[in-house]
Amino acid sequence: MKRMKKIEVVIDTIHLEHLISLLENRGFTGYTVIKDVYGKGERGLMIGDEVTGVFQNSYLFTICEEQQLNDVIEDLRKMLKKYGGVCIVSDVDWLIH
Amino acid sequence: MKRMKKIEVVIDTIHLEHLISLLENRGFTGYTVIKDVYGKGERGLMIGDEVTGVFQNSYLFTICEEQQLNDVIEDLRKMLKKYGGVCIVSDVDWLIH
Amino acid sequence: MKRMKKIEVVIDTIHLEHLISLLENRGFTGYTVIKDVYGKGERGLMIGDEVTGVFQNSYLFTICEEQQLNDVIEDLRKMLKKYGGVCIVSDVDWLIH
Amino acid sequence: MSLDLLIQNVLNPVILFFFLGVLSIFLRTGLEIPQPIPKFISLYLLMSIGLHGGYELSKSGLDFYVFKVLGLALLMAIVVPIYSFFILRLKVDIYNAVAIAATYGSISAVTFITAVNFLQSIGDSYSGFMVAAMTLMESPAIIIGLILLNIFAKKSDNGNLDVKELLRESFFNPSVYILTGSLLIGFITGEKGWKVVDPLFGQLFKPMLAFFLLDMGIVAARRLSELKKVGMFLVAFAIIIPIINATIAILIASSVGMTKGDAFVFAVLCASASYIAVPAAMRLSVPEANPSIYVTMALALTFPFNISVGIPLYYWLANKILGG
Amino acid sequence: MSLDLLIQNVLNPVILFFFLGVLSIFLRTGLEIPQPIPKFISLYLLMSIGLHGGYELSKSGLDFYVFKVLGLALLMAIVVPIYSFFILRLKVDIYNAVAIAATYGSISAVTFITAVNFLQSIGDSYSGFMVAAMTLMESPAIIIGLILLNIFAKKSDNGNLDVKELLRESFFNPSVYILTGSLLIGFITGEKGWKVVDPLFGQLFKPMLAFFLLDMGIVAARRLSELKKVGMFLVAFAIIIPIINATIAILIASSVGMTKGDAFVFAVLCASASYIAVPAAMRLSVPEANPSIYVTMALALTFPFNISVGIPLYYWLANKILGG
Amino acid sequence: MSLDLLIQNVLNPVILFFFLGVLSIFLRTGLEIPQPIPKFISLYLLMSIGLHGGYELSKSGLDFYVFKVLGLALLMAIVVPIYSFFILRLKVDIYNAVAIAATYGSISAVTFITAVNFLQSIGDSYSGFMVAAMTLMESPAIIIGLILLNIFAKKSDNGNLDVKELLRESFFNPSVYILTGSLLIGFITGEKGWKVVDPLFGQLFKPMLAFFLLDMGIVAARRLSELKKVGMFLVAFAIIIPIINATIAILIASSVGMTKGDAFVFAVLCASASYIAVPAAMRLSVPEANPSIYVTMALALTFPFNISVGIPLYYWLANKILGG
Ligand SMILES: Nc1ncnc2c1ncn2[C@@H]1O[C@H](COP(=O)(O)O)[C@@H](O)[C@H]1O
Ligand SMILES: Nc1ncnc2c1ncn2[C@@H]1O[C@H](COP(=O)(O)O)[C@@H](O)[C@H]1O
Ligand SMILES: Nc1ncnc2c1ncn2[C@@H]1O[C@H](COP(=O)(O)O)[C@@H](O)[C@H]1O
Ligand code: NA
Ligand code: NA
Ligand code: NA
Repeated sequence: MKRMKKIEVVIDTIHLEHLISLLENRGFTGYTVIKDVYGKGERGLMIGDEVTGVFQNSYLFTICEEQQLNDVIEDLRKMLKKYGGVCIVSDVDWLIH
Repeated sequence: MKRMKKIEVVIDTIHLEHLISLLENRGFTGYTVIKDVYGKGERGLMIGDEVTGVFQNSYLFTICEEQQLNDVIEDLRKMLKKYGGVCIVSDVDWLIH
Repeated sequence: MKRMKKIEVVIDTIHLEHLISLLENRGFTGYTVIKDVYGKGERGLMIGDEVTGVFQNSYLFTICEEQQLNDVIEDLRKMLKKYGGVCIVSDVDWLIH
Repeated sequence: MSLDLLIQNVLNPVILFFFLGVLSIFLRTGLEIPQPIPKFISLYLLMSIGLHGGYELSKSGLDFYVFKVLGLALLMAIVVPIYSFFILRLKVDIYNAVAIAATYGSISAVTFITAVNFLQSIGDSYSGFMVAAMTLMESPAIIIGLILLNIFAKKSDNGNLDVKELLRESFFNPSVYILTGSLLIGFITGEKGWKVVDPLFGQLFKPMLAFFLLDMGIVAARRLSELKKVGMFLVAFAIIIPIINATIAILIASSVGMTKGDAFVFAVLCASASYIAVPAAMRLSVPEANPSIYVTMALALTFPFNISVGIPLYYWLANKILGG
Repeated sequence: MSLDLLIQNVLNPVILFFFLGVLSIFLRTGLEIPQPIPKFISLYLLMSIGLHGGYELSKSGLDFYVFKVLGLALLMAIVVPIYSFFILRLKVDIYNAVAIAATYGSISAVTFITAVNFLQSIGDSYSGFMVAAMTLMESPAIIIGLILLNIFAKKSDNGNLDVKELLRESFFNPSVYILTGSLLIGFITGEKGWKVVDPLFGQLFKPMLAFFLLDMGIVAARRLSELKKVGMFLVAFAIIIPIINATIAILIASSVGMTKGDAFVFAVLCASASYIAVPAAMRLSVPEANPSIYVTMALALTFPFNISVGIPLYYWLANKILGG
Repeated sequence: MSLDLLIQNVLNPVILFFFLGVLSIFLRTGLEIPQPIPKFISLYLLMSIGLHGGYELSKSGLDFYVFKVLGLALLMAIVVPIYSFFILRLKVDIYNAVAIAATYGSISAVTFITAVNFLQSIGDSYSGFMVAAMTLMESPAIIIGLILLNIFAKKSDNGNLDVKELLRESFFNPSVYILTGSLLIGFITGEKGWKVVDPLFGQLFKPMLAFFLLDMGIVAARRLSELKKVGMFLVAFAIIIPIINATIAILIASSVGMTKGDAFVFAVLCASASYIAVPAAMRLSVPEANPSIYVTMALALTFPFNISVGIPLYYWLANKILGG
């Protein structure tokens, strides 16, 4: 097993594509997405089942090296500042296979 | 980045509203919910796709200060005791934006 | 609260049943599943909304004792080697109720 | 019971799809109708019977006969859970007894629909306002159940029962609401309204039911694996109490002069058990009861029994007692 | 306005289901049409009007009258967001003014559909190519909004506006695309094609609309809790600007000799506000604006106003101005 | 091939919606039919053809001609994957060769449906039991594939092949099960049953297909980005092998005296490739093969080729060989 970082982001579904391109541009090769989750934060309730499609969140996590985290963190901060959302980082052990 | 606590709860979808009001009453301002997950625990299989709507779980997580965690933990324990479900807590770094 | 291990696995939905039987055979009594997530990894994009049902992932997590983790880890590694997917392990505190 | 009726009931694409669903689980084919399609079809079916019932009511109007039948429906919805509770207490703890009694005191809309479908296929008819009777019978059992619980359970943490919230949840649950609402809309807009909605809510009704029963077959058969948790006493209860309820219903119906078709439908309502509205309410207000027991009984035993054997049986009974 | 028209509009199952949805939220019944069913019905409705419009167009052909009306539609789609913007700037910051102006400059397809439904129910008619006018009016307001933003906002981080991407997102958003596509398919395949698709896209259209409006009622009423964020000025704007836009539209229509039915539909288009395509675009390109404001205005105020009071009002106006 | 046939096939709303879906991906409109709607429509289509086939069969009955054709169908389902495998081994590793061979040995129900739709639109007919032939042709290729694998692959970890589980998964997969089941229900309930289900499963069939093909267009075009993984040899294979299979099928059909309509449908079945049942089975039992290759070939190359050019081509061939 290898010590890695897990980055978790909740962001508007409408900005998910931006987030993914940001990660791919920084050389992230893997991620997992759960679409259409809902929640509440500074910008109020994201109802999730709107016909408008505007009040929906997505949840993404990616497992990466500490170095990759450091590379991307400032851009992530900027993105969240502009669009809202939440990002947390934690330590995990990755099962090498 | 700031050291925070991540609380994760799996609970019957039917009791999700209770859980959310509990959190909101304790001053939690943010959470994310994934509806209609399924699973297995002490009370058997939650099939998830029942037409009855009775055998469905939801998954909620919230990022909070350690103090908030301590405030809510006993009520959470009582709720899980009554309704079943599972709750875990871990350490995360929150990306301030 | 009790210190436990959280195992998270992302695997093809088509192999999810295998994963669950593996866990159940090893005496795991609880798990939670989120079906039909999507993502990207070594084997390319899992689009998630295919009519074929072949390019879909599922996400499973289970909270267990350290001992249980050790019992299952080698079989998990073999399974991921054969079928692809990702597995991470982390420390969590379990709220006893 | 004439075998003819049984065969006529079963040799119907709608019922056959139910059994196709059941068989699918035994053969482990992995066939499923993905959510939320079944929830959507269920909503559709409720809207359809509401609209159609309201339309029929707008044609026939309200008279004494209507109110008499509605009164009886209410009566049975109150009485059934009470006697069921005392029968159940012979073997079952108080929480499960309450939940099961409430389950059988309420009704199953899909069983009702299947019965109506059967009635039409053999060329018989019933009154449109029976939909109102059904709506009326959905909620009272929940209230009765919780009253029984408050009387007989020791007052530990049931004391903080929020009565107002409870009434709201009993009477404004989604099924009751959409049924009542569609009934009213059908009634208000009458013939003209029905013409607008008929192509979807009238013409497609039966084949949509076939679709839904396919799913019900899958869901019911999946539940069968939980049967060991239910136990012999409750398995017997799940088959016998519907027959008792139906018989009582037909006897009452005969004594007050209901038509044969209405008596039959009334019997089906009394015989059926709820697996949507009541379980949801019980899960919230009696979490101590085990849903694997009451849902399995209603869904995997009583429902299949009713739509295959029960419906022709009750029709045969109605025929015997009210005269062909 | 004649009360008759209002009642005729409201006593329609399609509209009543909208109010059933609204009431459901106030009674907290928990009724919902689970996603993605509403998205699917919304797609269905767009395909239906596209196909039907295309078919009608294939019968009538293209002539000067058609191009004149399309030109006017385009004009209003450009002018409305501009004057709306300056009215809004009296009280609202620049970002929200842009987003709201774009919202009201664009159109709501479901309002259009409801208007057409109303027209048919009172036995009046309109030209099939009005669907093309609607399609044409969906996107320009987005562009106008962003031009206004670029002119009036200080050039901080809006500088890096990707114009090409923006045009693509304005003109190839899902609604515009499926409308245009279905219109073309309906036009190309004509009578023969319409026969193929009619059983689903023609016959079931109205009852499907009833279904969809039930959901819209739920969604709109849920938004009402956000009304305090909107404020009195914008509440008034959400009711008054549609009436103004409709009146202007009818005056223009009258001056160029449009038929009464077409003038009415044109007025409805100008009066309606977008709650799908434009909010999605604004969310992407003007993240500083608050969607709780512009979506709530379009969805919880203007939409219900239009389908209940607005439609009969605009029809009455068209009648007055263009002569019975 | 007469250009007329090609145009007649393409100028059909059903096919045009497929291309609308394809174009949508190139224009990046973001249009999608959200899951699980496409899965549901796919289930609906299978039930429809099953029920209709069963009904037709109940009218025509079973005779020697029927069994002859079913036998030939079975034969082709066994032979096609074998010769495909050896052609593929010229360039492709054993795992992918197995998976691709199984894919092309099996059939695509939607291609079948599109062919039937084409046949009806030009006023020709086919025998109802061809649905049974299709059902029969779905699974054998999976078994053949795994037998080939067991013979030619080195016996590493394929040794622990669970034969019983495999047979179950081949023959009781959801598609085969629902097709067979609906066929039987249609057969048993005959005319009377068909009347019950016709409004949904008969009348709405073609426009539902339009809907589904819109989604197929989106899904197929999305796969096109994977084409570089497929490589020239396999791209050619995906176009040429269907033509070969169809030609062989028509020659056989002609030699045993099948009707022109049946021969055409038989050719389409042989020419089509599976993108649902077989990929799922291969994913489970040959995880070494790359699904991006075999799914892309079936979905993004063979399927579009067949429904646009293939179908009129095979019809033209059948006409040539079996005489107009
Ligand atoms: N403290 C939190 N814990 C968990 N999820 C959160 C938290 N704060 C925000 N979120 C999620 O992030 C989304 C956007 O947050 P915000 O931009 O603050 O409105 C919310 O809708 C939630 O789903
Ligand atoms: N050990 C565990 N790991 C992950 N999820 C669990 C675990 N135990 C229970 N759960 C989840 O919590 C739900 C309720 O648990 P229970 O009340 O124990 O039946 C289950 O259906 C699972 O989804
Ligand atoms: N680094 C990662 N972080 C998060 N999820 C991943 C990562 N790598 C792979 N996954 C997930 O695991 C699935 C299978 O991975 P793979 O077998 O590498 O293609 C992917 O489709 C992703 O959903
Ligand atoms: Na009952
Ligand atoms: Na407008
Ligand atoms: Na084939």
